[in-house]
Amino acid sequence: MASPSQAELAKSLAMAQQELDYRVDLFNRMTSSCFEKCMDRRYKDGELNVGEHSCVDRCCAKYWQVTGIVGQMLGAQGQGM
Amino acid sequence: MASPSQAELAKSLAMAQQELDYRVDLFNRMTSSCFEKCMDRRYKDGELNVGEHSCVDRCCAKYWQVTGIVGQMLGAQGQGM
Amino acid sequence: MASPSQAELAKSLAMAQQELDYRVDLFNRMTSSCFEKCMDRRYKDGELNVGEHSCVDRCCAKYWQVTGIVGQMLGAQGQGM
Amino acid sequence: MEGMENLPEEQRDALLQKIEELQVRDSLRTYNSVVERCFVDCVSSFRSKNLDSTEEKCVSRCCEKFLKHAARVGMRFGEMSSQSEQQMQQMMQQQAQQGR
Amino acid sequence: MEGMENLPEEQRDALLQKIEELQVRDSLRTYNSVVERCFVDCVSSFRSKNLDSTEEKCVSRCCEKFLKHAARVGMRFGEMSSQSEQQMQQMMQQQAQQGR
Amino acid sequence: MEGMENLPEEQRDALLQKIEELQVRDSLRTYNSVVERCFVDCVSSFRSKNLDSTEEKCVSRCCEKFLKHAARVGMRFGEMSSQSEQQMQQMMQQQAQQGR
Repeated sequence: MASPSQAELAKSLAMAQQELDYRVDLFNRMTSSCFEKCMDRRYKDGELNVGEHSCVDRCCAKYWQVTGIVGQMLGAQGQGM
Repeated sequence: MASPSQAELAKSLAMAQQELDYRVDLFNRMTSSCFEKCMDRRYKDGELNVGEHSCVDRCCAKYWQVTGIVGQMLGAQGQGM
Repeated sequence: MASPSQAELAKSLAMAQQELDYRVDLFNRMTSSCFEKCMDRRYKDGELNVGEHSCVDRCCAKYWQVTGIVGQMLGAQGQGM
Repeated sequence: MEGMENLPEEQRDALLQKIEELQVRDSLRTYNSVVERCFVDCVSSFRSKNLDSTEEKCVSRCCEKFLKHAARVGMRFGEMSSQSEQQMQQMMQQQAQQGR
Repeated sequence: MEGMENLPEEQRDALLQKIEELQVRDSLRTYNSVVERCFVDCVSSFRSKNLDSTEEKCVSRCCEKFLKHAARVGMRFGEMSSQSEQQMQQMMQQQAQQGR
Repeated sequence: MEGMENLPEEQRDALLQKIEELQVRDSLRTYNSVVERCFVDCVSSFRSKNLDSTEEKCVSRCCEKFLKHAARVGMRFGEMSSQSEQQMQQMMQQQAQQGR
């Protein structure tokens, strides 16, 4: 395989950065949405109780499924992604 | 006209990027504000009804006018823009 | 002292930019949080009244203290900052 | 995007690639923001780890509705942008004529 | 912004230009955020496509109030930043003395 | 992060440094967002300019809770990401076999 050109390298650096940005953004939104859905925000305690733990797990699973549905619909439209 | 220097080119690239960023940010905020003002978020339907359509049009027009008022006030202050 | 290499310079430029970004982000969040905590948002007037002025001062002071507490806890965890 | 035509080819390519990158970045952000909005609006029970059919339908409609809404805003945004650019150009021409 | 003084002139120029760019970017974002806030707080009827005089006045005052508020926060922010930098420098000097 | 292994060393270093920068940036943003969340949730009286002990405790617990929450989300996120990558690779291999 020929070694990649400067322009190709710049492009793959940019793509890697994009992917990382995308994942971080997804993670942050999932974190804050599930925090708001699941946590008792009176903060009587710094620990998560049993109910909160299982809520977070289900919340993440459902959030991920929404990601899939929206991804399919955007893909079908040929819009983005 | 003499050909522009490297520094000038870098500056005009940066300016073009700034302008694009600004427009995208404006568009995103207009979109989400008008979504919240106009859309029935029980999602009984994926379509916009007649009322929602005209609400969006007016919402965009008013949002644009607010842009103008704020722009004048910031300009008068010599703050930003 | 030897003059810094290209890589070191690039790194210190990046660090300076990070620090600036961080401060701007902190300032913006403090500004919007204290706006929501302290301002009467019916906008009968463009001026801040006496109560609002002292509320903003205290709000900034308390926000800063929260910054300190969170910073210590994150530092203790060895997580970032 | 004034000044674009003054750029030498190499620089214009760099700019166009940058614009493409920004578009990818923006569409990924839009994607994430639609997911967040429709999740927040449609999902509120966490007794199961799978979406039920009501939630699924809600998410689909929410996504469809958001895209149609955004398309309409985009249309209006384009109209208003080009109008205000015309106004600005007219103003600048008038000023240039008065100035000379 | 420590380390600034160690930079050769060319690099310092690049940094200063970068800072200027960041300032433009930040003032444009502030502009967009004031518009959004004042629109959300002041406009809620969509029976007409033009702002009425009550809405216009509300937007002006909102914008004025936000700018004055931000200026005050900026003043306090500056005071607290310089205080905490002094504290940090004192601490670092003490540690340096103890260390040697 | 496909393509990483195709990069010559120099470029890989640049990428790794960029990633490190992004991580610092993200941890600073997280820091700011925890501060904002815990301030908003815990502080609502402005009759004094110092946090009282109730507010202080609330902020500590909020911060602790947020970090534990984020760690758990991170764990789930990692699991789901690696699963969906496996699925994607299986799909791509099937398509490659059908395509030939």
